[in-house]
Amino acid sequence: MISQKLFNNRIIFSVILILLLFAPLFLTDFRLNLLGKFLAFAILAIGLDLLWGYTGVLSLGHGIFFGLGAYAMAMYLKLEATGGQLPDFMAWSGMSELPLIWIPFQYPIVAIALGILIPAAIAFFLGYLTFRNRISGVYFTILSQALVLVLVTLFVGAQNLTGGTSGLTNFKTLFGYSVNSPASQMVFYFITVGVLAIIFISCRILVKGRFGKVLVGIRDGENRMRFLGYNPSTYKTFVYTLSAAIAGIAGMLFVLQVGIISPTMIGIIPSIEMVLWVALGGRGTLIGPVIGAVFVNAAKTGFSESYPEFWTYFLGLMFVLVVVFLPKGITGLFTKWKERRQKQNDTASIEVSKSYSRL
Amino acid sequence: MTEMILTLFNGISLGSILLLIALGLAITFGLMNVINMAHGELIMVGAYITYLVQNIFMQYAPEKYFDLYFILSIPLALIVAAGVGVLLEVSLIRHLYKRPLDSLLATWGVGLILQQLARTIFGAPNVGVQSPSFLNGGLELGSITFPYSRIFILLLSLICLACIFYYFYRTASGRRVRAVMQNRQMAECLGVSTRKVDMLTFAIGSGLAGVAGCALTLLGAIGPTIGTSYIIDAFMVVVVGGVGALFGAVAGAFGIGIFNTIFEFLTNATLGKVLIFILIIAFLQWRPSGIVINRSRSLD
Amino acid sequence: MTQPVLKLAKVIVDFSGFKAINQLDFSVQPNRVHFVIGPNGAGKTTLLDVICGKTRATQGNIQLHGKRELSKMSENQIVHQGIARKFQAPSIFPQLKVIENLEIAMKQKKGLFSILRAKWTKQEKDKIEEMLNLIGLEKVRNELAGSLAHGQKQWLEIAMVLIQEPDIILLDEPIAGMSKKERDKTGELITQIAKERAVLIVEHDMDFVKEYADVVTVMHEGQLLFEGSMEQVQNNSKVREVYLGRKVESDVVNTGS
Amino acid sequence: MKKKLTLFMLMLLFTLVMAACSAADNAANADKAEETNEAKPTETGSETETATEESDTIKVGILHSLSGTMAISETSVHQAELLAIKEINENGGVLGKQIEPVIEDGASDWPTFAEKANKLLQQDQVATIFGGWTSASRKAMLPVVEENNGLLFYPVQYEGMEASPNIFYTGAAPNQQIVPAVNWLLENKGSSFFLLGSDYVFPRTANAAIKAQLEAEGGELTGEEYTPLGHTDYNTIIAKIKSENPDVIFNTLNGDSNVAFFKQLNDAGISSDDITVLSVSVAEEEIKGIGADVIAGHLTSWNYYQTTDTPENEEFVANYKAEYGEDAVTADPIEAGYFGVYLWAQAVEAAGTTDVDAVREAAKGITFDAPNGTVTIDGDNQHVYKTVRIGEVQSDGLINEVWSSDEPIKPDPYLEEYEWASELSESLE
Repeated sequence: MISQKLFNNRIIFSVILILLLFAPLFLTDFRLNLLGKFLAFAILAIGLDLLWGYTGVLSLGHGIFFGLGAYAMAMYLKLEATGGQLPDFMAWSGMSELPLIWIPFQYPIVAIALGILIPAAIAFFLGYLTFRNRISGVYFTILSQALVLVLVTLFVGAQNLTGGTSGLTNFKTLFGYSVNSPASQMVFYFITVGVLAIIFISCRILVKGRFGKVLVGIRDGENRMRFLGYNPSTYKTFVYTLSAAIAGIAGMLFVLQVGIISPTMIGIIPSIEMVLWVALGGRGTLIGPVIGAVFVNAAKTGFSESYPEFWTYFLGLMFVLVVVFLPKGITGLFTKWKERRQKQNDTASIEVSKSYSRL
Repeated sequence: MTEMILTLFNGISLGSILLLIALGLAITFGLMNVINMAHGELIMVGAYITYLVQNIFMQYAPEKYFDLYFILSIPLALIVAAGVGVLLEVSLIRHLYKRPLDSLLATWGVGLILQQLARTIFGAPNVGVQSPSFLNGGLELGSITFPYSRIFILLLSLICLACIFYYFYRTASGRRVRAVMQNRQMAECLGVSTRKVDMLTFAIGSGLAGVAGCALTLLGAIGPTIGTSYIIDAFMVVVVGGVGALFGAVAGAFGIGIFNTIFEFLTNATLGKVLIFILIIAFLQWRPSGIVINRSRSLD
Repeated sequence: MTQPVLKLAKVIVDFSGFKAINQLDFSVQPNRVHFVIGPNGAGKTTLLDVICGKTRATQGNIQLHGKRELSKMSENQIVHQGIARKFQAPSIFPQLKVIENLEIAMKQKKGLFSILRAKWTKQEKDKIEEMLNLIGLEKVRNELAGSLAHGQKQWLEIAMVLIQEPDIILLDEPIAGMSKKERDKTGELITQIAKERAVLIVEHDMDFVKEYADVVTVMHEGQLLFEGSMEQVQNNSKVREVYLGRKVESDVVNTGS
Repeated sequence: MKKKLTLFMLMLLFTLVMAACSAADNAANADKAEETNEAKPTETGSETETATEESDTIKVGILHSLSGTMAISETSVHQAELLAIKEINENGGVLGKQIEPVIEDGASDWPTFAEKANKLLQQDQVATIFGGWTSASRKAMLPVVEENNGLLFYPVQYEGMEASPNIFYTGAAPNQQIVPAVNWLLENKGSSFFLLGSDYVFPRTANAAIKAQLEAEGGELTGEEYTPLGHTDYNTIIAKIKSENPDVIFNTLNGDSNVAFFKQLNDAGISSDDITVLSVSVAEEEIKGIGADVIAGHLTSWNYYQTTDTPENEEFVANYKAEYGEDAVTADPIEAGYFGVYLWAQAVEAAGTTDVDAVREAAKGITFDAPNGTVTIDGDNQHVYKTVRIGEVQSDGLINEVWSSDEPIKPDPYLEEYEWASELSESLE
């Protein structure tokens, strides 16, 4: 039974991976770029689910970690575009030389490292204090929103450093190659698929091991875990930090493919949307958030392209229906379906595997 | 000195606005544990009702009675918003009482739909509501002007607060509500219809949002996104005050209001906003359960 | 007399004015089944709480093996000193399998990095196997703990406490809600595990106390009223006075004696 | 069991609806299925490419925020552009073909503007895009239109300091709105200024220029405040203004904040007789939301008002009201969006093709009798010559012109003509 389940999951994973790898053959450049963006979101969703689905900590502030990663990459790209000169928005704001905090971002390796380290450090700092003081549940959730408000307001206000509401855009090259050419976009797509696969597999190893069981223990009974000798705040801080770092990576991949980052992408509303991806896909599974992120964003794009004036109705309705009828998300539907099929007819097992290949 | 008085008044005034928008939430979120992200849209309902009543008066009522529209729209906003709240409770939220975080997600969807609905009905641009003439101008004491509209909102929020306290602590119906919120099984055993109480409580919370929407027409823009600009502030107030404590919400609202005004006065609006949220984060580190703490004996 | 495993000296627990425990001196000897009884509100559960760190002592010392001071430690540190507690309501993890419940409970380094690196050892597997046999849940090891019967959940929790290999086990009403058969089995289990460690139990069921107690402590209003064997307790006039003053509790004592 | 089945059917139905949604848009179709199902690819991209060549319509993109916070302003521009397209189509279209608008929603989110612009240019192969409102949305679209060599007509006044070869700017450059307004105020209202704006690129850049101008021309700066976008409580700032007591408040607040500011200014007992506010982002449409009673008597600076007295405007206002209701008002950005479509259509006629390079070449010097008067495209920077008008808000919510430049002013996005601005523009070189 168990080995079969594992086998099935592995098949799903491989099928999806192969489809993603061959997607460039079927898609136009524009659509491939969109899919790449969705996959960057999927990476973030995995990290968010590690925190919410497994550890039971709901953060409504992951946009900010995503944003910090994205801005780190964008700052490097911007400097590369201006050839190390002062970016245009700084000049308007009356700056005459490159501010100190921009200097490290001239070097791509440093920029990438900081794009992971800065979100991780902020999450560690806030998480360490908050979890040590045993702030949990909705209090933490609101706290994470306050963090978003603080940082977004600062980002918008410090226009001379961050480009304000406009954010950073108009990039030209990365390592000397044009970032916007279809060829580099293809490369970015494959990098995203690769990173997604690596993060997915690593997180799977994490949650399947003893660590994952401890996380579930913390989710279902934090205080009981204390009396088993665990210090839940250490674990929560770690997962929060890890998930912030993953969000940072996702942000960097986002900027490479979308070519712009602005405060509208990192505020309260996107942060809530990120949680919705996980909820719709199915929290507490790793494949769920991936499906959720791609599904919700594809639906959003699809609806808004077909019905630009009414698409928010569809989106809102979708959230309501899925939450009410599918509390375990889309993956919950498949598990249910599979269970039913197996109960109904044992000989139908061939069909079941067929239905999976349609995933 | 005058500056200090004025800043203090502005702080109290901001606090009263925060209290008004958070009062409904303190009931639906604080007492019922429903994270209603559509609360902002219920505020919007109240604001649009005021707009509608104004238009009707403009068209049909003689000019000298025009100002009455505002007095009339307060109860009307309360009723309509409460009605929308009941609709929401019956159709959606009652299925989600055991899943508070899911209520957050579903009501977020409801919020999106209501916003778009407002856009379809009233158009995307802001609509204008003319303040009644008796609220124009202000009370002049020495060199300081206290705008009547601010004083009115302060009074309105205090009246709402008093009504709620009276209802919850002095009436039989209110006691039933408190009984259900504190111990559902026990109340059920004693023959209280928890279904009705849930509906009623949610209706009260929603209705208060409607009143807040009505009051906000005196101060700012009335458009489809009016709710989104207030909802987060409202949640902050409830959490800082302490979930489940009405008195906490009062302290939270005036605390945030006064500090925010002082910060803004000393620095600027952007920095003031940053500082107030940093203060909230720091405060919650110090008092993780808000100003007023509800003790619980259960392990988790 | 041997050195006590655990010694409380002049402990006070003050809940904003109400002293749930007042100047309590109390000690636990090794290898004994030690019951704590007393009327409601006597401070029995608070006593367990203050030992395991759930509640902080306002004043006083709690020492393990005569040297380590527990009152300043956090809950998880106290566990690692060798004190394990079972709560009144079953506190297993319903979303984990039986075997996984034991896996995370078992004595091991429980720091973040140790857990991240943790691999199954032969020793660990044997130990869990042994424990499953002891509580008779070897057949359901791969079921979710949430699907177990009430008694099974209680045993699983006792096993989770045992597998931490503590010096002292704190049990809060371990047989509440159990059938006669389950009670007997639990009693045997307690006798067996007391061979290697001290067991401190809060219990209301006097039959059960009488059958399995080595030492009984009676608490009243946050203080130690009397300590001795069950027989001595039953014959003590102070105890009778306290219990007979309260009708409900006195019934319990009567049926017990 | 039955319940589960219905549930499943419901879900299935839902997926079907979704599939149908995407099928409605054939270009989106193929990869829509791909994204949701990870399978079943059927490419239709090539089909669309040939379609643009052969079909008898010309596709143009309309890209404004129809949802989110910016929808309050952008929806009307969107409507004006559709009106212009309708009128052109009724008069035979362009190059004998009908114009087919492809509508997208920018959703008040700048990355979405970039994404949708990309979609319009690559997927729909539109001849041009009409769209944007905020500077941020324009800056988000700029690299996209440049990379794809597309066209964008941007209809809103802005801070200047930009001239992309792929963008036509039909709103006012700073020298067609802000600079003359400051001059006029210095001459007519007094010399002490208080600058109030939302905290983003337009107010900050505009105020930098205003400060330089004040310094050069003997004005006095008494204060400068910025509030976060969406700020709703102006009591504290009004208190600060009161204590400074300036002659003029130069207001660059955006959107909703204007409503809160004017209402609360009025409540504080400050009328236009005490301190005059001149706004550059408040037009007839915003006045409807603010309430004419609280803003009456204050000033604005634009190139167009609904009351502007030209025969073209009379017709435009009548048509707009006929289309969108008697209550609808026209305003500067609405008009700029409207005549932008005509300018593009003329350029296409002149070029004889929709090819971007040819259209851009043909557009140089093109003139059109717009509702605000004759507008001419300046070939050097692709902005337009426009007449500047200072207006005073009346109690009926319309704006009455109190001063106008007698002729259209040449656009100068980098403020090169002004001595005092040399430092500002130099820092950009």
